[in-house]
Amino acid sequence: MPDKQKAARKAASPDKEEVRVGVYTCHCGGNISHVVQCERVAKALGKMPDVVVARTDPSFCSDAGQAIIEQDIQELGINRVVIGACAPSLHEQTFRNTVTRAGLNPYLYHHVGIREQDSWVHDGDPEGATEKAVRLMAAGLAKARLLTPLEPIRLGAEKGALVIGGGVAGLRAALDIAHQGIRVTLVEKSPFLGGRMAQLESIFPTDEEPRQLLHALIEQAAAHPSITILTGAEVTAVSGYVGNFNLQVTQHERGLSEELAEALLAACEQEAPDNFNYGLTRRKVVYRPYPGCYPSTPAVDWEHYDGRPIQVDGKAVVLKDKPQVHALTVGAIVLATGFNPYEPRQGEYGYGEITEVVTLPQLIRILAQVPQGEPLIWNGHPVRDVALIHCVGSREIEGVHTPQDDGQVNNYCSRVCCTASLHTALELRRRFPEINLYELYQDIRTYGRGHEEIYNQAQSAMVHFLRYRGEKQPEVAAAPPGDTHPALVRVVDTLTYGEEIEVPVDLVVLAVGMMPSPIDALVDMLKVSRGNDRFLLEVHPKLRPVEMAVRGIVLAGTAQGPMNIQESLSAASAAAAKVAALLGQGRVELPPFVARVDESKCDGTGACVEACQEEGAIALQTFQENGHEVRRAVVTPANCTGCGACVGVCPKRAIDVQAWTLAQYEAMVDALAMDIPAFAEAEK
Amino acid sequence: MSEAKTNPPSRGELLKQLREEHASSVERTQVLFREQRSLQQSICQMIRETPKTVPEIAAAIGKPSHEVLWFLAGLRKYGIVVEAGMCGDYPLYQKVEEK
Amino acid sequence: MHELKEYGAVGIEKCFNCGNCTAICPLASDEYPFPRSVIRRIQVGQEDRLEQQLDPWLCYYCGDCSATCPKGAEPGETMMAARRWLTGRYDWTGLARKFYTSLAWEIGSILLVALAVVVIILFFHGPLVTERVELNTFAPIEIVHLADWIMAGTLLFFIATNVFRMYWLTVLKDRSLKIPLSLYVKEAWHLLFNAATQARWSTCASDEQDPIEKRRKRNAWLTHILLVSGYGLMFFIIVFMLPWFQTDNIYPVHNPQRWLGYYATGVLLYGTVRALWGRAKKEFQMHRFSHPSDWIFPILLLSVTLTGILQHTFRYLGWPLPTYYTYVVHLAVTAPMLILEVPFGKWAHLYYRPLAIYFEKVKASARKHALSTTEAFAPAD
Amino acid sequence: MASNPKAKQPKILILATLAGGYAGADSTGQAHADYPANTYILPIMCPVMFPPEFFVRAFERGIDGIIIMYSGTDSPYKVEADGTAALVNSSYALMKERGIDIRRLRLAAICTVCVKPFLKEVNQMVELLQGIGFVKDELAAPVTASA
Amino acid sequence: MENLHVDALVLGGGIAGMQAALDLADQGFQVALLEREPSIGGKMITLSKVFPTLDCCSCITTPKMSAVAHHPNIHLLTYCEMQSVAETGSGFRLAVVQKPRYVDVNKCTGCRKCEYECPVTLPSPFDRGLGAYRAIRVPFSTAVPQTAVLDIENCILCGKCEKVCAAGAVDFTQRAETFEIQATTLVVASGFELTPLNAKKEYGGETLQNVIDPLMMERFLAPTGPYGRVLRPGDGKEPTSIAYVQCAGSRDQTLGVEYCSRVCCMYAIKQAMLISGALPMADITIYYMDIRTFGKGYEQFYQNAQAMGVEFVRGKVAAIREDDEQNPVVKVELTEEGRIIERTFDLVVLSLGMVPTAGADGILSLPLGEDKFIAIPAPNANPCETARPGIFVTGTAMGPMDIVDSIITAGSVASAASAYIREHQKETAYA
Repeated sequence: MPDKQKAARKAASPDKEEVRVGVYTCHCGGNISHVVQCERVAKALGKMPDVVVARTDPSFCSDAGQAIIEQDIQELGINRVVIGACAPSLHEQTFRNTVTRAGLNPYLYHHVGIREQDSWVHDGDPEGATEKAVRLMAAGLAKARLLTPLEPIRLGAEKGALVIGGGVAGLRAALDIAHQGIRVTLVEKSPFLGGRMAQLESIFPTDEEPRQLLHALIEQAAAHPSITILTGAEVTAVSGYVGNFNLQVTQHERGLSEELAEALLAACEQEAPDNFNYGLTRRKVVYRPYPGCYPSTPAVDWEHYDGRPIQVDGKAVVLKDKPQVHALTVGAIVLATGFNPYEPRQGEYGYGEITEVVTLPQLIRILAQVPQGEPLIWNGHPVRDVALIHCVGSREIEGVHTPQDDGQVNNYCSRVCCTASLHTALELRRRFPEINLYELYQDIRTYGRGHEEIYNQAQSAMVHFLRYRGEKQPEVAAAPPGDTHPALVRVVDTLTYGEEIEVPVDLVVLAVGMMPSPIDALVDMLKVSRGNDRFLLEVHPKLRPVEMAVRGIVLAGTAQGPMNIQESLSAASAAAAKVAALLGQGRVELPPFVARVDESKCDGTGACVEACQEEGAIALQTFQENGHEVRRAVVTPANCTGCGACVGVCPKRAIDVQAWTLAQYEAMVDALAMDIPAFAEAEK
Repeated sequence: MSEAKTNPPSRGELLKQLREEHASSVERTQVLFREQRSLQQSICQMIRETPKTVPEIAAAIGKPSHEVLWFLAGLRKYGIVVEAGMCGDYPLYQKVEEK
Repeated sequence: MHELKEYGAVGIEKCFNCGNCTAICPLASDEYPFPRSVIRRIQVGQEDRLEQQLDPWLCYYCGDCSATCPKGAEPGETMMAARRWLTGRYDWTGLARKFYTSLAWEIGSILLVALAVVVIILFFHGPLVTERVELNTFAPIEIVHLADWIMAGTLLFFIATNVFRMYWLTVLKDRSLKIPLSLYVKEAWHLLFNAATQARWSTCASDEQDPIEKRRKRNAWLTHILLVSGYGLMFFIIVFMLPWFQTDNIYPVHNPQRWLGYYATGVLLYGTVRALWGRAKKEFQMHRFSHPSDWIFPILLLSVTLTGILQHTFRYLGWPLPTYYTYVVHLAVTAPMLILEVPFGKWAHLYYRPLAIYFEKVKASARKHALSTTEAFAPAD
Repeated sequence: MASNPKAKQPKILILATLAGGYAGADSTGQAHADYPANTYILPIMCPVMFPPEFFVRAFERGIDGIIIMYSGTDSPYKVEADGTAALVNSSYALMKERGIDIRRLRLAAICTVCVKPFLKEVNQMVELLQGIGFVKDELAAPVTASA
Repeated sequence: MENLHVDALVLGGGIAGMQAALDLADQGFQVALLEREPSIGGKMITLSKVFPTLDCCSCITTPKMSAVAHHPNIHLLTYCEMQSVAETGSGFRLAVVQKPRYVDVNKCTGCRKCEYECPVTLPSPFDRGLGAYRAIRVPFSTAVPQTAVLDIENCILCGKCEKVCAAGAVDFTQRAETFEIQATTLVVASGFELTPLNAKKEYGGETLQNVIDPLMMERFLAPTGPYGRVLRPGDGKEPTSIAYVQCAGSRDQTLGVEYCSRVCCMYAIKQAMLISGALPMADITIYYMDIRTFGKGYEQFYQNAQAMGVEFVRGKVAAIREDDEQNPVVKVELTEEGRIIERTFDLVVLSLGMVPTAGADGILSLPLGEDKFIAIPAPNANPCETARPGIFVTGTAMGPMDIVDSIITAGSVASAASAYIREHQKETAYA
């Protein structure tokens, strides 16, 4: 394509040719134009120096809109492009591709956010918003004048991925990535795979056995030649970037040799709370959470093992944890760190105070321990009446609910609790036909395929429904001694015209929501962000729903937010597709936003080297020049993060971060500060 | 692909074929087109001088309001009619002056 | 809920309280937001609240609620069941409850009463005149009339006590209202008017938008009112004017005795056949879940009518024995119908319904009255 | 604006890191919150690239207030937290020399979803500037008066 | 048309199909995307703004449409209809008909001169029939490909378009052409339809002019909408009171749709918020049974709407009638109080649900679930595998879901399909 070559040549030597800027103000389908008067912005910008064309369009990101820009580049010889539109995080890449298609270097384009930071926050002040748009665009123009063509840094990418979390999402993601010929290391913190799903007994809407499904996955993963599974392991250090993350994984000793394992398991006497049963029961410190778990070798609960020897065959065996450190290099990281069930506050609905109050996950474990056909006994009483309270730790309202330690309330819906508690109610009905069941809910959210049917079945199974309002929660109280039932639930029932209804019960079940797993350390290491709900945050729910803002890190499953198993599987597979697309080629491109030394100005003061905190990013080197020895700073782009610590300290202003230069900022400040005669004139 | 000896039909033949195949739909559409044209003319006539609302136009030409609105939506889209302010809760429509 | 199911309710548990039934109902009001008001009380097991409700009686089962229910919860049928349940509640003897919840009890009692009638006649009948029809000789009119009066008295006793229970539960128990006696008198016309015209039912039809449905509903109402008129007339005639009616005189055709009798018989025949036909075909919403009690009453009534016609025909034909036999059968079905069905069975709605409307009106005007008096005494500000 | 000139507003420059404040400002937009329009947000990688002179220069050009919204200790850059604090301190020294009220430059740690803190910072600066006025008046005043 | 041989064939060019095609193509597979309409974009491109971010919808959709059109690994086939499918040893062979556009795609510049000249005006399905377009037209402003198409069934063959076209693109000699696509795997993304507006006769949909479906409201709210503002279609009045009737097309036995359509609560709340923006004086009431705002950020969105003054009333609307001024009157029980009200509105929106699009599943003879959507035999193991090996499903073809979930399932189907392709191609290579 001769046109493209010509344009590229032109762009390659911008100093020698005139700057021709195209300025594009997007209506964003009304999002911007409802507040900012885009035509006025275009008019004002059109009168500024170097601007060849200033246009508006309902949406420049559409195919037709992009075509306009391409056409301008090719036909009007535009060599700098400024676009005012939505946040750069959304469509900067879209337009980089557009200008590239038209033959222009992608870094000769600058994106100005006038939606999130203008029209959406100033809708009460259209005049102010319009003026602001003009100034921001003028600043963009000022920067654009100083842009230079750049090439991305191309690096080889490690064709391997790390999956953190060995629950259903992690396993699915690992398998899907491995299917694409990419090595996978799966790291699971606990000594066993399976995650939360293994703790369930039956899953909706198919009533399948979760552990059977899990085992199908685990078997495949364990047998796959490209998957390495590390249980009892945690990521303890991270460096690098997409394509080349360097990680340190610390793995606890399993503690048991294959031969001795069974004997040790049998001989062990020390006990600890069984967290597989949510602390309702106790188990040995040498343990298997459930028969058929993977790996099948028992593990040692290092947290609770007190170090005393265990007598086996007359020998005293002392178990020792010798953590092993693995160094890994991977191209991408999948976060499948899962969730924790919400732990109700002491006293919330009587939890922790009244022994008849348990959580739904606890109830599931309780039921798992009652043999089929036998009655349900709790605290020595046969259970006749059960109340299940929905939305515990979900849909909380600020000012109504007591905040948690971090001052926040969980104002999100946890998505699965409605169906899960109805599904459990059905299980109760099936096994204990005489039980009276009460569901206390705000809205029944059986949204999924086959879920409404579960609601219908629960109704047909004579489950009683009582509906409370978020602001007026039910109350749980211990019944006075001698009462027929140990506890009492009071609810203002909106279905019964707001009358208060009292339900005497033997068991109160709190359908608790989901909270993200405690992964603060990991979040800090990876520098990834979390949303207001504390779950990990995707870039954009529709544009890049499984990717995080840090390139090369993707999300799978409930680490991102509440999901059921089916949804977790989908999300995990979607994450795997992103990893496969990213690493399939074996190389990645990084933006060229790294420090660059102006050789003509640098005289080797070394201030930059002192200021730099990134290893191997900048160093002084000695050159021979015209017979003289000169010392100058030299940047190693792959190690430079582009923070600019070197820029501010250089007395000669000889170093800059490419595409983010100090001169550009000064020009932008000038543009923001100046009066805009052109704008004023255009108004006349 | 097709055999070499059968010549592709000429453009004229193809057009004739098209006309024959679609004779009935063309006839039906022509009836529709004539109705549309006369309705469009009477609407445009009404709002050439002063802008009017949908119910006003509908009452004047004796057509249901929703039909009139649909016509105006089309005329607006193709730049024949523009909105010209409001009359209470109803927008006013006016014919664009011909150049 | 289980109890109501014994009374024939279906699908109450399916109701998720969306309110569709109440909103579609042409008769429901803010004071009586049924069917849901009834369903909800049943769902949460508030028996005491339910037995104080007039709501079930205010429904005529047009079936719109059931037809449009998004969950197939059959609110109309629940209302029907609630009426049966209430009949059982009002009845202090406990018989009504037995009849509704046990088919064996109901049929057994009917057979028992029928048998009793046959036995009584067997022992006490007069001479059989076989040359000509002398019914009054076979069944001396004084005795029959006396039995008639005894029966009517018993009936009245049961009805009155049950009605009082109804009054106590639905009106007196509501302490929030003080009802001046004058209001009972003032609103009394509602009782008569509704008993006579079923005017309330006709609103079911008048609110209907769909013309076909409207016609169906209007026809249903018409059929019902014809049936009631025929029944009422017949009842009146045989209780109060039996000597005039049961006679061996053959009146000329233009005599009121003849044409009143024919009218009543005609509409009864038409009405019961239609009712049974509808139940068999299940063409209406209201006929899709027929409870045994819904069948038995029209069957009895039809049998009464048919045996009456037969007996009448035989008499005119001058066949003495068939006349006497059919007369016995006629009485044997009439008696249980009246004794059992009227105070304890389906036919109780004949008086509970107008009474409920009457109480509703009384309560409403009492409420209005209370409001106006408090307003009158409210200090002006 | 030319036809109906409003009272001139002070200008606030916000230098916001892409990993922190800039994303926070985007979140504020997504929440459709409201704040004054005389605020100009420029994305930066990390504030340490600016020498103190940059800020003084900006004030001299007519920027009345500057907020640096950085990511603090959550930054992807090792140098950001301490480096920025040091930078701001040396900038204050320079501002004092030039007679510029040091409250005109503020440092705030803003995360990607910090809507409320973002609004708080902006509104505080707006209020402050309403109180202390335009920077050009300050620069015009004799240095002795402020000392 | 030339025959094609691809790794994956995606059926349906809505958001799920586009995303699945992109995710497969990004992994290096050759993908064909088949769309029966003249443009890709599906239902999503007709929307105004999307929840919960309130991003302008075309800002999310159009770049994806553009990416599909420009992707080197994607063959975009619009206005094509699948006719038959045969299983071959190595995948599937499809007979596909390219319907005639009567416009040369390579010559047409999308200038719309022909459209302006065309004398026949027709109701535009893009605007749910409430807007107009011509017998020859570019289907909508952001269509991809940006090419005119002629509706021969509603054409008077006057030839004006041919005359005005500077590019000489109008071509009446075009005929339907059949060609063949061979694909290792098929991805069904055939999407959904709304439950019919007249599904519940008590609501008067289609007979009452001012009772509309939610996609109509989307068009009114979109900047390119038929009236350029929110007006009621009965008489062009700007509505000041608007009611939303939730579950008007779902969770109702009498409609034959017993499932929850998942999106209606959120789109109603979103539209309510957008209407509040467009018509600040308007009263908006949402009648609901259960509010189901279960997605990420959705509950907050619901709370925001409540704070903005949108009224939420629990009660299923039983019937809607019309008063003398064409105003719909809603009858409903306020279930929390036990009161029955009749309230008059200017406009009523029936929050209709989703039913599957008829078509693809039949030709592919895919078993359906009880809800008539394509059956997924093992949802908790392989959430996008159909009962036929090698055929996958994504988006709303597998049941109601919102855009976020559609996009996730598209990513998921890309993984499942690519694993299948690799496995299968390995096998056939050995064979």
